[in-house]
Amino acid sequence: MFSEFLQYLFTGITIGATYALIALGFTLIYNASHVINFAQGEFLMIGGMATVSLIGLGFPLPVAMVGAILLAALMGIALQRFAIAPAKQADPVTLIIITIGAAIFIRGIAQLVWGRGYHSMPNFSGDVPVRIGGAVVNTQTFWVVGIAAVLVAGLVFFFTKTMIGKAILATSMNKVAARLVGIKTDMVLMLAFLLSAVLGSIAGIIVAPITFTSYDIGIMLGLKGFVAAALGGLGSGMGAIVGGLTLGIVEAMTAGYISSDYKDAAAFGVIILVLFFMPRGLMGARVVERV
Amino acid sequence: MSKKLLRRGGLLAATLAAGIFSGAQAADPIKIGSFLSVTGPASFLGDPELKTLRMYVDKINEEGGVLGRPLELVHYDDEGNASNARNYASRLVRADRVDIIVGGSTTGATMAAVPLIEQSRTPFISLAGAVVITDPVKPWVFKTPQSDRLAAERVMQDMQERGITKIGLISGTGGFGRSGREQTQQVAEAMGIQILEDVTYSPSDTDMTAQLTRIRNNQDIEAVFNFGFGQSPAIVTRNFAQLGIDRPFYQSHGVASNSFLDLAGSAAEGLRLPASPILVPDSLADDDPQKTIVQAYVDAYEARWNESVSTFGGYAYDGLMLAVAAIEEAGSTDREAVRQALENIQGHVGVTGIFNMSPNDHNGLAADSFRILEVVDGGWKLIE
Amino acid sequence: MLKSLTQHRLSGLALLAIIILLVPAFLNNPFQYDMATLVLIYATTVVGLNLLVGYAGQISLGHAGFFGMGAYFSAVMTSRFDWSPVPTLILGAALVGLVAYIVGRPILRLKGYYLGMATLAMGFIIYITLNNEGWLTGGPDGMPVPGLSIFGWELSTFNTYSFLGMEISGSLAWYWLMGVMLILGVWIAQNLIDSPIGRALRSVHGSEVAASVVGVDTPKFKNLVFVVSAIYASLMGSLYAHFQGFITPESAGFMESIIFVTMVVLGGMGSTLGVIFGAALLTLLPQLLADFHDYEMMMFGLILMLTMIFMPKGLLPTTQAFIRKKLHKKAEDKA
Amino acid sequence: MSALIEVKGLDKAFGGVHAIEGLSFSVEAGQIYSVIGPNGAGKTTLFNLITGLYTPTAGEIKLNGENIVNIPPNKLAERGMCRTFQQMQICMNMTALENVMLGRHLQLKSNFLTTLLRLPSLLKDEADCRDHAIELMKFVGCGDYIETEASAMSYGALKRLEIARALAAEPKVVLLDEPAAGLNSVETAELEELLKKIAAQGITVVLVEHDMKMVMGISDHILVINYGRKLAEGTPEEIRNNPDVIAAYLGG
Repeated sequence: MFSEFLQYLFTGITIGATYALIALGFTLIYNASHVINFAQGEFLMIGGMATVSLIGLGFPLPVAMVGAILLAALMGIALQRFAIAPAKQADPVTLIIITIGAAIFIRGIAQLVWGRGYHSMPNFSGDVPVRIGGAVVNTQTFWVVGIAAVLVAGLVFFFTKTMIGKAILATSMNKVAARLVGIKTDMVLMLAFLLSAVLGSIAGIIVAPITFTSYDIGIMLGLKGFVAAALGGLGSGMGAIVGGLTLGIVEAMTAGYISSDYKDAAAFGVIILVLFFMPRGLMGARVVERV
Repeated sequence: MSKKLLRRGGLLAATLAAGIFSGAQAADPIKIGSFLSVTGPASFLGDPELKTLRMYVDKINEEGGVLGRPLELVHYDDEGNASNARNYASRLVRADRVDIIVGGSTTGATMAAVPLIEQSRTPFISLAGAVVITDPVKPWVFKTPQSDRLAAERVMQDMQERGITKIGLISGTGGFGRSGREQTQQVAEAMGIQILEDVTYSPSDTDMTAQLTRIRNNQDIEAVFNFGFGQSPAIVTRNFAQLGIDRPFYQSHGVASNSFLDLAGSAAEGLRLPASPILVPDSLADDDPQKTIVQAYVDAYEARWNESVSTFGGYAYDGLMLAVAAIEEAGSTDREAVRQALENIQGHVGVTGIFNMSPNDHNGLAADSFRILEVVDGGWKLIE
Repeated sequence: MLKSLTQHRLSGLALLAIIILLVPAFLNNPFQYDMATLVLIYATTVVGLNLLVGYAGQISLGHAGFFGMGAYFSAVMTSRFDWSPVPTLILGAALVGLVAYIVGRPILRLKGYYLGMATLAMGFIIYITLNNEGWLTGGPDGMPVPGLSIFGWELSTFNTYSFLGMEISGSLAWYWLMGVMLILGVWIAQNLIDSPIGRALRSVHGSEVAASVVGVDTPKFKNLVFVVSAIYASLMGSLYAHFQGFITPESAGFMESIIFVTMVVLGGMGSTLGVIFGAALLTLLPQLLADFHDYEMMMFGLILMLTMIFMPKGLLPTTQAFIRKKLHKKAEDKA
Repeated sequence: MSALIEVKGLDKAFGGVHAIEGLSFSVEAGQIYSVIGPNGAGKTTLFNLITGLYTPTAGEIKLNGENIVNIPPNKLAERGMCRTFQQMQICMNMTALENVMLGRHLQLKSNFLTTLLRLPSLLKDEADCRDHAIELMKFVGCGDYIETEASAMSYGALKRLEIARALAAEPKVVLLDEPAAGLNSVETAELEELLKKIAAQGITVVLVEHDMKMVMGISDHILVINYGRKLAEGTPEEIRNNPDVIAAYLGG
């Protein structure tokens, strides 16, 4: 029975790590601009689809990956420059709708360029799964979890040790003050979107061998990422990771032990319950309202 | 800026005039209406269906049309959304005044349009699978794919031949999977097959390992049957292989396309499914009545679109050909006459099967129109 | 004179009534009536949602859940238990209101995106339930809904009726019925807004702290408006189900919720007439773009994005501000 | 006669930092009572505690002899307590008049049904409310702004508007958080007059203020806090001569 549990746990961690990466993308942009970017899932799609199509054109996997990440980065910048920046003063809900419009637009283009089919990508290292304590684990799982961990470590380093990272943090805390000490907040915003796009596209690439990829894969994954980010507490990096993993594990456990029919309902039930007791998510700042 | 906006508004108004306000015109061409899920979660159905319709409408027109009149295809994309389907059906019958409708990629889209189409008394050939579309029979509604019930029967017949009596069922929570699951449960009961595990996955799930683990750990299960469509069955297939479940594996006709093989890769090796002969034109016996017609469709489709065929495009081919046959038989586009002609079609050889319609059967296919295929060496093999 | 007329609180309502009366003159087939009727149904729904989002400033990303609950309550009760449609939809609205009341109390304590998240989760749970309980709801493939019969009249878009000696088609009858519903919906919404309750609601948006220190029981008012908007959605969901003749769980889905909110934001939050325009635009746009086939999705996204970037306050408020500025300038030029 | 507001051993900690620590004092009815102290002394926190926006970590607060800890702000308004804010809380989505009418929320008798159907009783009620609000706006000197959108008003006018809104609730006690901040000397003088007029109507005024000249001029009683603790208390005269206060203010 333990092997069963272990199997569910690994399944949950694999999906959860993906959710965590997407949630981190949400967090980065939220921190810099207080925008919830509903086009986050499209970065994932671009990552996966561009890699597949570049491989199709005969490029080796690493080159294709770099190309896809660059494309996503460009899109991140374009999204900030042409869609978010011009509407700076708009209401948060308006900004949400803008990002939804952007997501539909990107999807519409992707569908024209790459067609509507699903595409597969080979595992990075072989199709033979590994057995751990009676559970079977896809080798790609290690890539997903490993790369997620490396990215998280990189982000921690970036935000605590580099000048630019600190500038982003400062801007998220107080835009005016950041500007006063000479931080170019516009640049910072652009950087946040770029980073978020890079993160999203990497997530899209590493999960593509597990989930396949298509022009509309971003809708559901993006949504789950938002759920994970809110579960963990918007704006908290740690929260994004905890939220993502929790969501993944809850889904896998429910599917395994209770009812696969209500797997998603259970995940959504958990978030309502968490918010009921912790109105700012698991790790959200306990902010006291200033009046 | 304001001028630009105005101009944009003008464009919009022009589109409106062209689109919605183009009322009935002189009925010179025969209007074939269609609403398909060309985008959205069911795009793998709608996309080949639309390509097929376009291709053959062009072809028929080049060859002089039907009853000396050209065909005109009026098509809308319902994005897999049932209420869109209903609205486009309304547009087709009320604004475009089409003579016949060939469309409805999914059961949900089809059923949403049915009440309206029935009331408007327009012949309608659906391309969706569930048995509810034609059972009970609705006077104006026909369909070309075999019902999911037939698929379940065919699969379980094959299981019985292999001596399998206890199975695990996994299905998608989308319309196709839900209906298929229901039919499978009923057929299983009738045929004395026990379903020991019954698990589901949502169409957007990216990993079904948890569900399959439940099946794997039930040692009594002798075979596994997956009823679903889209990319999910390919994920199920891969997870199935990864978990090393060493038992016979069946899929439904919902994955009968070569792109499924591309997605599932070597994990698909050895699995079986019920399908139209469209995937194995070469394996058909030379005297098989479907051989030439299947071969011709496959060649034409692959040459025109540069991609491999799927069963789904075949449904549209049959739908269009049945419509043409009925109009020719009726000698006009008079709706009641066309409806009656459709209802009385006998021995119409299509790519999906041989259609024998009757007032009690608006599908007209028998279970033997499904062939059991097995994946061998990365390709399909006909199991006789 | 003109000024006092345009400033009267019901001038918008009068304008709306005139538009509704005039539109049929431009419609020339039943399909167009179909679309116009749908616009009216969605417009009434979002007039209710606007009370919550536009006036009280509380976002809901799960409102289609209420719409779907109303629709399914009517569908199930009238088709499986032969209930009469009109009492059913009223009872359905009452039940949905009760559900909203119970759900609203805990989740409306949440703020901003967290409230968005909780309502989204609520909507999803409703959707998943409708999807899974196929024995009752027909599952993902949906279920047929009987026509709307009022006092024994079955209102079908394919029939013709004689009314006070006039022949009117079923399509037109549906259009008038929903036109009256919209007028009624706007009138009630307007009454609510132009009242102490409306003021309290707007204050919750403006400054929740200020509202509470002058004695506004903010949780109560938030819950009240949540319930009211849910009732609007439920009633319209029921009518939608009868009108369409068939429903699927998608009508309760996440995308539908997003579309509702988009109608509000696109038209102009807090502008009752504005959100009606938003509803009309988003209902008709797919029909307008349908002929672009492959480019449809891209164009839809682009239009949505550009409109919100250049008209962040929404179509109507931005246009109004633009006209006011122009008039102001003209007046200045004269002086 | 017991005190109108009585605070005993009040304590408020934010994550280990004590913003208010062991504070006790009482406000007599009819007084103009001022709370002063250097920046960050905890004055606004104190107001937030009294008006129910924050929950104390320890201690008790009584209004008219009844404990009001854990009672939400709207219930306190029903008991006759109203306030303004240092960072003004004006509903910018409404007109000036509507903001003041909002203040009369508790005085209105409308219910849901009369509202939905817009019955005559509601209209009568609203008309009275409007008249009263206009009167109040004139009283605080905002008579020129009646139909103005709040978002279009000047800072000084908004300050007075907020006071009008607080008075509209017909409170027994108003707590004003830095009403003179950002006002010029003419405006401050007007404000001083206004506060006196309010007190003359029998409304107790509790004030947090930085403008020493004004505080000394109008207060009956002054409380000085520093680092969340009481530094001194007494009449303006006593405070002026208190060496601790002088030291604190001169940065000693």
